Amino acid sequence: MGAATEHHRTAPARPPWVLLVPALAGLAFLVLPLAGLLVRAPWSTLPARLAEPYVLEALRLSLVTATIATAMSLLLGVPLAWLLARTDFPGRRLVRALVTVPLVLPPVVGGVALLLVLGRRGLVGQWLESAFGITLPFTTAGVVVAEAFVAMPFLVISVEGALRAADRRYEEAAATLGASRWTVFRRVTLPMVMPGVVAGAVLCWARALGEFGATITFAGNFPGTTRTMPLAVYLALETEPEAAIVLSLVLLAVSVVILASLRDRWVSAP
Amino acid sequence: MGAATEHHRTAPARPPWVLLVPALAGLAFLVLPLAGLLVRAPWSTLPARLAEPYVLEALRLSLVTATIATAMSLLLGVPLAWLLARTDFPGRRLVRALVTVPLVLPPVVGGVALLLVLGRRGLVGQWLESAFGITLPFTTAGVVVAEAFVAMPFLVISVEGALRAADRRYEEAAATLGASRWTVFRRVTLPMVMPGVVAGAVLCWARALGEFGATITFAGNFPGTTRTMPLAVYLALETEPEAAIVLSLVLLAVSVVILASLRDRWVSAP
Amino acid sequence: MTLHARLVVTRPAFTLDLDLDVAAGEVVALLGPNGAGKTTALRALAGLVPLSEGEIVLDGHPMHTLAPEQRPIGMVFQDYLLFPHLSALDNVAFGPRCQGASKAEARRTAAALLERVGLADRAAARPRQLSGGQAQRVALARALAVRPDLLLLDEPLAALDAHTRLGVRSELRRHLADFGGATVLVTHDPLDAMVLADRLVVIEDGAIVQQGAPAEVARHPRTDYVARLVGLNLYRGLADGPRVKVGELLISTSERLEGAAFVAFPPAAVALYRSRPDGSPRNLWEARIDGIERHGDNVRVHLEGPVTAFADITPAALAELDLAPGQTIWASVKATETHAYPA
Amino acid sequence: MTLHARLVVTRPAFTLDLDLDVAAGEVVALLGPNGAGKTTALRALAGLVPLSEGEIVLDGHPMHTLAPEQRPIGMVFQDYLLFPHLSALDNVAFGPRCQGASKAEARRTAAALLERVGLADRAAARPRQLSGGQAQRVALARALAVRPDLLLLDEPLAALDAHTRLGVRSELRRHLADFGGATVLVTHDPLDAMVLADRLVVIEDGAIVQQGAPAEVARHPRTDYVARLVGLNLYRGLADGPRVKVGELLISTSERLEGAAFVAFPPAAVALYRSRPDGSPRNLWEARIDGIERHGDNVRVHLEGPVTAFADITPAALAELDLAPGQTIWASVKATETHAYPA
Amino acid sequence: GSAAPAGSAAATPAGGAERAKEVTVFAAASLTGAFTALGQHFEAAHPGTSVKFNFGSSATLAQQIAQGAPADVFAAASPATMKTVTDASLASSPTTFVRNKLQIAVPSDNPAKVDELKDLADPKVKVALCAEQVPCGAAAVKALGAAGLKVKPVTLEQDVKATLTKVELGEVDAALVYRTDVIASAGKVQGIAFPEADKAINDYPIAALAKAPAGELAQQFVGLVLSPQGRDVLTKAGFEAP
Ligand SMILES: Nc1ncnc2c1ncn2[C@@H]1O[C@H](COP(=O)(O)OP(=O)(O)OP(=O)(O)O)[C@@H](O)[C@H]1O
Ligand SMILES: Nc1ncnc2c1ncn2[C@@H]1O[C@H](COP(=O)(O)OP(=O)(O)OP(=O)(O)O)[C@@H](O)[C@H]1O
Ligand SMILES: [Mg+2]
Ligand SMILES: [Mg+2]
Repeated sequence: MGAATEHHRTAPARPPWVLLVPALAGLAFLVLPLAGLLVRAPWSTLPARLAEPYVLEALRLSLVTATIATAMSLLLGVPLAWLLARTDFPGRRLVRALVTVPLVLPPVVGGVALLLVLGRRGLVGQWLESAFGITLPFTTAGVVVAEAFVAMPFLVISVEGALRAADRRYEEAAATLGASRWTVFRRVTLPMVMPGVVAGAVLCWARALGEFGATITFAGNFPGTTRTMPLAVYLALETEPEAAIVLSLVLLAVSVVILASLRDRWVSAP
Repeated sequence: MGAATEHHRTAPARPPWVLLVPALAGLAFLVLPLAGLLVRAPWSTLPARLAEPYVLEALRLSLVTATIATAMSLLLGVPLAWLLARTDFPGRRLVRALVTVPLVLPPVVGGVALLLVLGRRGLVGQWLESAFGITLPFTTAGVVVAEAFVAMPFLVISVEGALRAADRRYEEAAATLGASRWTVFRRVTLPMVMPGVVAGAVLCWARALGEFGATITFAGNFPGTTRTMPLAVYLALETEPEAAIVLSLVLLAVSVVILASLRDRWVSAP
Repeated sequence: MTLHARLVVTRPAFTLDLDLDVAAGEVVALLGPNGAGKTTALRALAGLVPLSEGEIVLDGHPMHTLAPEQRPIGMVFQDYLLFPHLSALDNVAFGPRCQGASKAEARRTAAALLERVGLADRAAARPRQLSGGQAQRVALARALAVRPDLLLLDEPLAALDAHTRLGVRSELRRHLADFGGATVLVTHDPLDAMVLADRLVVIEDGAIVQQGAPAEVARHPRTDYVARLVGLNLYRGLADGPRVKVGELLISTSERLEGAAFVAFPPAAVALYRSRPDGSPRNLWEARIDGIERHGDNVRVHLEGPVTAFADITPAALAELDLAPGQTIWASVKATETHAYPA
Repeated sequence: MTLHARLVVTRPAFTLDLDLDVAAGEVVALLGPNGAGKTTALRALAGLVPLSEGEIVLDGHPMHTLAPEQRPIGMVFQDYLLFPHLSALDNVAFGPRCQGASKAEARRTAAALLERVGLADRAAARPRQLSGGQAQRVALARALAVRPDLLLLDEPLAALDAHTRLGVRSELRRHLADFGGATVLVTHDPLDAMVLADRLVVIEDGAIVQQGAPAEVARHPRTDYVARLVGLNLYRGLADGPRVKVGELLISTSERLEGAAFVAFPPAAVALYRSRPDGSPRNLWEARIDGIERHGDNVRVHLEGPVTAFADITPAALAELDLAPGQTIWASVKATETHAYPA
Repeated sequence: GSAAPAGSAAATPAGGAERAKEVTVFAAASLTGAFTALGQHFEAAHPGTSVKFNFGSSATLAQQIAQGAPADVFAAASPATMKTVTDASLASSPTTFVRNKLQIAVPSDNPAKVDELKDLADPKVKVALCAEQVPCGAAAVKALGAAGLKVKPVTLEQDVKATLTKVELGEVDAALVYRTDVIASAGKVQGIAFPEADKAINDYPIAALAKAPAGELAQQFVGLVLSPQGRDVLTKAGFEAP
């Protein structure tokens, strides 16, 4: 009975069927359409299409703007999540619901809304232009703004969820050690909810990377400055669906590689 | 010195500026465009437009499909998140990155991918039709599928973040009490990460509610069966942009009211 | 650094109402049964639980209006609450960093403190890699590192092994003697309380039931809880000269008192007999054995009867008397072994 | 329900290697300094830490191949780990529910157990609303509720107050006597170990250093840790008839031995003198006072010199001798008070 | 419009063909207004039938038809998208039923004082064009080519409505859009016709699909669109007869 060979694993760790079956079904559901794209992809012409300079240009622009938009969302969104989860003010529930507005707004309408506020004749944009000479539409900065507008709520809401699930007694312990609320946030709260922040940042980055409607409406579509991959894909879809699939696959491949290589590193820390 | 009136509050609880300023900036950024829409909205004709039956129809369809899509995402997505966070299998990092695919994929391409797989001539759809007589495209069920495809990753990733942040020792304690992994999941893990699940469900619901590209591509745009609010908004933009704003505002108002009234109830439990 | 506090905390099923004065350099031990409100009192002092009423004045300055981080306190929590993402060293360095020390400086302070609690070699470990006792020692070091004016310790030695406990206890004493601040210490261990505290405050159900110097409290317990804590049998009765009437029983004592009084005697002073003895002890009663347990080298017998009492006897005596739970027996105490004092 | 286990757990800076046999109905107390590996051993038995090597056989069936939830165990964790989202009652009812009891049945079992640990009135409270001691009692009830074959207790009484401790301890003893399973108990409290355990297993640094019946271990400690635990001074030396050579010092003993031997004597047996005395004690040495602390009603003096020792003296003697740390002094022990045994 | 109650409509348009008579029309989004009106005419003329519309981008609709969508009629905004359907032998002999002509659209206050095509070449004038891949973009390239002008737009929009929105909101000073769009904007933008527009006319083809579940009715709907009554509705919306 010694089972000498089995010493090194204690728990057989087989996931229960009742979880495994829906999990695999869910996975298949999310991944199968990708398989459809792969099957349809015009593999023979793929190298030629990839070599076209506008692909690299659009890809670079997409990655850069999505990353900047994510950074901006982290900067503004994490404090906002903290405010919603850790302070109590009248109307907090309403404010929290308002944060989800950009999620629900059809992206094109979101773009129109951004134009109404930040456009040349917008409420704030008007003043930005006359005071600072800044115009956002039709610029790369505009792309970042549109992407951040659409993607930030994902970050805010998932970080808020993580903050609510965190054990607040560690924050109390930090306060008794003389830590100001800012220090508590920076040195205790944030590191403890890091997996939640990373999850939110991933959502935010991916959403920004795939963002189309608000970007084209607010920032327009010009090669080199505002034509991101999704815009290139959409236009390719109009004339040569094959090319659209190739572009989508490029975007996917790059984002999957980036996410697969980065995430475990961030997540494993705490 | 007695400060007799101040007895009942101990900590003055003023949030630090370094958090408050970016939080308010973030909030303004997310909410101001909404203000822009409100300013532009054609208030005088609003009641008349709202009375049109197609508005109510589209709204009802949007709410129903988004809710079913969220339920479906919960059913499949929470187990998937658990699988990613709690088990170890070769290629887990890749699988986790693949889950983000529908986020990055421009929704229209997502719709094409769904057609390629679940369409009448698709890889799986063909078989679904011949074996069960089920066709998904251009049906209300197709709307649910398109919305779930686009929205489920939000749920999966934010729940996975919450699971990673949770203290696993409680799960160990449950195991010593004889709880199977499924019982541990159901009675310990899930209640403890409930805020994360709620946050994920909110993201998922809101994203499904605002979903446009994949829906119009996979499910088409038929009044009554597949024309959700975002599709109605798109069509209104073609004919009367004012109406588009009204429709967007209706969608927003309803979702904000629903979220504001539901969330605290769910979140306050644990 | 004198602390003067009146702490009132109201909860649905529990009310804490406490006057607490701690002089500069004094160590007050808060004792009491589980759920008496000791942790609640410490948390109120730290500002983690709002006062329903009352005030906290440290050295003449009201402190109850300050946020926890503005109070000059150091606190050790009952379940440690070490930051899971920081190493032991960085946990200890956290406080000094918050007080503006440079990183290097804070780490130096922390390393010295870890050294003192005997954990220099575990400095790099994360809390989850520490054993329970190690974690508590790190928590202690973390609280000491902020050089507080008011030190709040919730069972700081509970998880330590006998050996370490001795060392940390002396270290703690030395540290407490060093700084002029006030210390409030919660403990269940009478020995810790006796060694570390200048004064004991015993609370039960949110209110003070007894306080005083350790020896005084030990000698004159006023509640069952305190009596058990110091290992005495205690009764409250009505004294009439050299006798105290406790329920049905008249207990002869060596003191002469009038009116309400306590009588106490150690379990070792109780002698047991199978049949009614015929000797000098004046206090004799029939009792039923409710339980028997080992107690150190001796055996502790729980007695039910006109009074509830413990008797400590040797294992040899146990074997000889052939006692078993449920049996009826005679118990006696010499009057000279009892100690009576006014209630 | 006999447990036979060989537990080997290898960590970067620590190795546990333990043979543990517990007979049916036997209670084994695992003692050892902080970080010795007690919790690790319990977690290995529970299957929460994988064995690097070894086996766990319960009643002839290998158990180390089973998942934790398949092992017939009950466990109390050092930091309780009560489910924060369940009431105290539902925490206790959790195990029975997992074993297939109906909701009502499980709650009835749970209510009965809460009653037993004296928490019937806190049944509806969430863990965060419980005091530390209350939480630990709920954890105890939760582990007992699964009627395990192997009960694993990590300091089950540490947070209990003296009064409750007495009750829970007797209750625990009764419960342990009731079921035929094996029990492994980790504790720092020698009293708990003596009262509850049939056998002590002392581990240090991952390995067993001594085991045996409590009285035997108490009488013949084999390491410093054990000696301190039971309150003795202990030395290892070379015996030559009635003397044992410990470092520089020759200690006369009442036993006659040859070869490696231990000598032990209680701190109370050490007498202190300001100047070299001229009397019968054969064992006399000059020592430096390293520390003085109260110890119960007495005072414990720490001595450095050819051997390190503790001496317990009365406060009166302390005052008379006017001792202070750093002072040099003479210490003596009568040969009849020492106790030598082979190492 | 043709709102059948949601419940009964859950049967796909294909399944409903025999029971209720139903025509499913896939039409370019720019036809939304005109075709909705035509649908009502058709239902009035054929009692007991209903017309269901699927409006979207022509390319998307073509994709859907290629993937087996149960469509009866396809009305595209460009011959190219119709070609993908005919190439797959899903329809034959499409007919051009309307044409659309470009105009210069400027904000109602015309801040850049644009009044002819060559003003767009001024680098100080912010111009929006449709992307080359969509019909209005292709037409714009043709028109500008015909005029021999080099215009540097600030954006190449994905469809004509997005281009128009930019003008409406004053984000650009001018754009090239269809006449129909200028009319639909109900005075929020000013349209300026220019002669080179005739060199860049966009044809809208329509066809009944080969495997149309509605069979005969599909042809009848195409007939209505091509009829004088249909032309009338379409010209009112700003389209030109072919
Ligand atoms: N957050 C809370 N909400 C409601 N009741 C609480 C809360 N925290 C503690 N209590 C209750 O208040 C009483 C006092 O608790 P407290 O933690 O102060 O006891 P304690 O003296 O520290 O006990 P222990 O020695 O067991 O740690 C207890 O009855 C406890 O159940
Ligand atoms: N997860 C871990 N990773 C690395 N080292 C660990 C881990 N857990 C414990 N250790 C180390 O292993 C050793 C044994 O720890 P263990 O918790 O078993 O001690 P213990 O005997 O229970 O001590 P205590 O009485 O203080 O609870 C300690 O040195 C501890 O620091
Ligand atoms: Mg407490
Ligand atoms: Mg331990």
